Amino acid sequence: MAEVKFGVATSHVPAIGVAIDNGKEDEPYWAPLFEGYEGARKWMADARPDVVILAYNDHASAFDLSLIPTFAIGVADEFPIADEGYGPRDIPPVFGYPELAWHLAESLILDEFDMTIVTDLPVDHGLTVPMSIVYGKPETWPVRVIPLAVNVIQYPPPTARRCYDLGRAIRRAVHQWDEDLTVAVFGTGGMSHQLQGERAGWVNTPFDTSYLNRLGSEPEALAEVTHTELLKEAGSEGIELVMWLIMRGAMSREVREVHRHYHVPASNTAAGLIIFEGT
Amino acid sequence: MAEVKFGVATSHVPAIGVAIDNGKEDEPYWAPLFEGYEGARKWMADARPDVVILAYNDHASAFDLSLIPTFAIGVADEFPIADEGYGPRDIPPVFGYPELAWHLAESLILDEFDMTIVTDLPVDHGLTVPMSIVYGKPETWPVRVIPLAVNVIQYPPPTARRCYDLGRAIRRAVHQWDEDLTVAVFGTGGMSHQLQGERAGWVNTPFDTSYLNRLGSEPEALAEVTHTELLKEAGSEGIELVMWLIMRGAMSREVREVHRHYHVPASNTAAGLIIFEGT
Amino acid sequence: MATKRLPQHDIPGTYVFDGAHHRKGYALNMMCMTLNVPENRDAFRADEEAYLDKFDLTPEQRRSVLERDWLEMLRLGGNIYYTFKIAAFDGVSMQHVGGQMSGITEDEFTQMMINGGRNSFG
Amino acid sequence: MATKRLPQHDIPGTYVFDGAHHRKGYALNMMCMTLNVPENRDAFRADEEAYLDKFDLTPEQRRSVLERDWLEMLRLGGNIYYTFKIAAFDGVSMQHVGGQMSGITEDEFTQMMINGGRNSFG
Ligand SMILES: [Fe+3]
Ligand SMILES: [Fe+3]
Repeated sequence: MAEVKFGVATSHVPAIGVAIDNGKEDEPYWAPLFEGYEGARKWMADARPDVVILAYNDHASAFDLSLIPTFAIGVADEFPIADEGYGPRDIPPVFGYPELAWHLAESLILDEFDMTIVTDLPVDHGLTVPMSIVYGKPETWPVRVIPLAVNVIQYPPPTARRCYDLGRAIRRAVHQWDEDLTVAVFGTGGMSHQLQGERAGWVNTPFDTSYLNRLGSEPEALAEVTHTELLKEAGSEGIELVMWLIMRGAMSREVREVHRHYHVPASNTAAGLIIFEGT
Repeated sequence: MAEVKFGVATSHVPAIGVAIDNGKEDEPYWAPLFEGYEGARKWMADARPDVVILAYNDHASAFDLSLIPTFAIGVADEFPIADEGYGPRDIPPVFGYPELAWHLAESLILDEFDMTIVTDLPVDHGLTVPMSIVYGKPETWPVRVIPLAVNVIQYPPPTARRCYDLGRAIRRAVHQWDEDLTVAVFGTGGMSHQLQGERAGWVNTPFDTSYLNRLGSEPEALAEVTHTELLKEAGSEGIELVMWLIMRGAMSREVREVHRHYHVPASNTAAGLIIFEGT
Repeated sequence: MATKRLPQHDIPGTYVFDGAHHRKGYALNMMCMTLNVPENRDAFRADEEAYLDKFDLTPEQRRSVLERDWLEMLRLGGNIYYTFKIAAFDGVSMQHVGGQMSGITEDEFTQMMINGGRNSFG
Repeated sequence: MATKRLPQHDIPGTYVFDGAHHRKGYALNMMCMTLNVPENRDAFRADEEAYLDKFDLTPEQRRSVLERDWLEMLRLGGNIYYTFKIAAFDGVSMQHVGGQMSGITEDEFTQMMINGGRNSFG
C-alpha cells in the first residue's frame, strides 16, 4: 500500500534557486538561510520518499490569464523546466508518475474535487525551488514528482478550508493505491511577503511564527483563516500559505515535527520551512 | 436582484445544427424533431431571459488532451464560433457577460467549487446547437451567454451529485447579484446515445423517458445515479446527462414543466428537450 | 502495481476513455485535433503519409488512420470525438462510422436509428 | 449594477488582482507573458515601441511600460508576476521594483528587508 509518510512546507522564492544555481549558498546574505536548510537535506537523505506530490503555484509560466485552473494535476511522464523570462534553470527535468497521477485525478474528481488534468506542464520556481532546497543539486532528481498547481495569483484562490480538504482527499486516494510507496506531500509558497504596491516588503514574523506553531497541532483552526486575513497579515503574496494546508491535510491527524527553519529575508520574503513525519 | 427563473435541458447533436444551417427543418427525416422544437421557440419568444448560463461540454474544440478542466467558466466579452473540422458554423458570435461571469467565478470558488476561469474560449456545437434550437436563426443572439464547459469526454466526468450541487451554488450566486436580471440555465447533451464501439447506436427510450419524468420531481434521486449506470443505460456519450443536473440544481425546488419533446433519432442520438419555470 | 483504480465499467462493445486510454492514444488524438485548423486539413489532404510523419504514432495507429479503421483507432486509444474529425475531413457520416464499428452498412445503421436505435446488445 | 461582489479587501498599499483587475490588465499582462519566449525578448530589446504596437494597450499602460513605472502598471491592471517579467528582462531586482513602488531606493529597500522587512504600514 502507498502511504503519505512525510510532509514538507517551504517557501519557494526564485532568488533561492538563483543562489543555489550560482553557488552563493555561503555568501553572507545567504548563509543564514542555507544553514537552516542543511537539516532538511540531511533528513531527506534518510527519508527518501519514492514520490513527491508537490503543491505549488504557477507564476505566469505554464498558465496565463486566458485560462486559470484552480487545481491542476500533472499526469505527464516528464515536466520540462519553464523559461520564466531569463532562460530555464539549469537543473534536471522533473519526471512524473502518470499511473499514480491518473489514479489521483480520477479519485479526486469522483471525490468531488474539480481537478484540471494537465499533460503539457512546464514547471517553474514554485516547484523547482523546493526541490532544490531539499535535494540540492543532483544529476537527476532521486524521486518522481506529481505537480499540483494551485491558483493563488488570480483572486480568489481556493479557500484554506478547500485546500485542507483536498489534502485529506489526496491522503485517501494515495492509501488506496496498491503499490508499496512512500509518499511525501509538499506545500509551498509563503511565508509572509508582499511583492507589490506601496506596502511592498511586508513581513509579519509574529504571524509566521504562530502559523509554524499551529500547523502541526491546530490545522483545523488554520483552515478557517480567511483570504482577507491572509492578505492583510501575510501580505498579498503570502496568501500562498493556503497551499501549506494541502500538505497538512494529507498528513495524519497527529504529526511529529522533525525540522523547522525561519529566516528573513530571502529576497523580499520571509522564508519558512517545516517538516513533519506521520504517526 | 437577478433570478434564475428558467431551466432548459436539451440535446446538442451537431447534425441538428447542420439541419438548421442548411434549411432542412422540413425534410421528412428532420420534421418530427423540429415540430417539437416549435413550442420551445414560442416559449422562448415570451420568456426572453437576459442571460443564459449554458452548461455544455467542449468536444475537442477549445480544449484538448493536454489540459482538461472539469468545470470551466467563460468570462470573456465574446466567444468565437469554433472550427470543429469543417469550418465554423455561419452563426453570430456569442456575447458574454464578464461582470456577472466573474461574480459567478468568484462566488463559486469561495463556495468550494474548483472552477477554471477561461477568457479564450471558442464555443462548439455543445453550446451553439442549443442556442439554435431555442432561438432559431437570428441576426444576433438576443441574450448574453455565460458558457460553463464541463468535461464529459475524459473519464471521469464530475459526478451527477457534483453537477447538481454546482447548480445549487450557481443559484445562490445569481441571487446575490444586485441587478434585475432574468436568468435561464441550460443543461445540454444527451439523451441516450453511444457514438463509439460495437455498441454504437445505443438508445434507451425507457431510461430517457424515466429521466424526463423524474427530472422535475425527483432531482435528488437522479443526482445519485452513478457513472457506471449512466454509461450502461444511457450509453458512453449519454453520460452527458450529468449536465442536465446543473440546470436542475439551479432551479427552485419545485418547478413547473412547460414543454417537453423526445424524438429518436437525431443522427445517432435520442434527442430530448424539457423546459421548466421556477415557482 | 495491479491496482484496480477504476470502478469496473464492463460494458460490452463500449470503450471508456480513462487515464490509460488517454496515455495510449495521446499522439493519435492530438494529431486528430490539428485537423481543426484549415491549413492542416490542406496538408493532410495533400499527403496523409507525410502529415502523419509529424506525429509520434505507433505503426498500428498510423495504419488504423490510413485505413480509416474506426474501431481499431478506439482500441489503440482513440477518443471518438477526436477520431471523428478524420471522418468529418472525409465527409463521411456518423452513421457510416457507427456502421463500420458495429459491423453493418451505413444504410442498415441509419435504418436502425430510425427504427429507434440499438436497444439491446451483447 | 453596483453589486459589491467581493469581500472588502481594504488593505492600504495593496492591489488585489480580482476579476476587475484581470479585465483591465488583460492586454498588459498578456504582453508581459510573451517575454517568456527568447525570440520575443530579442524583439522587445530591438524596438520596445514596435513590440508594444502588437498589443492592445491603453496609452497609459504603454507609457507605464516604457517608463518602467511599476506602481502605475499595477494601478492599470498589471499583475506583479506578469509585470516583473519586464524587470527580469531589464535585469533589475525585486528590491529595485519594491523600492520604486514604495518610494525608497533599492539600497534602502534591501536594508529594510535585512532588518526584518516592512512591519507596519498605513
Ligand atoms: Fe510563489
Ligand atoms: Fe456532446
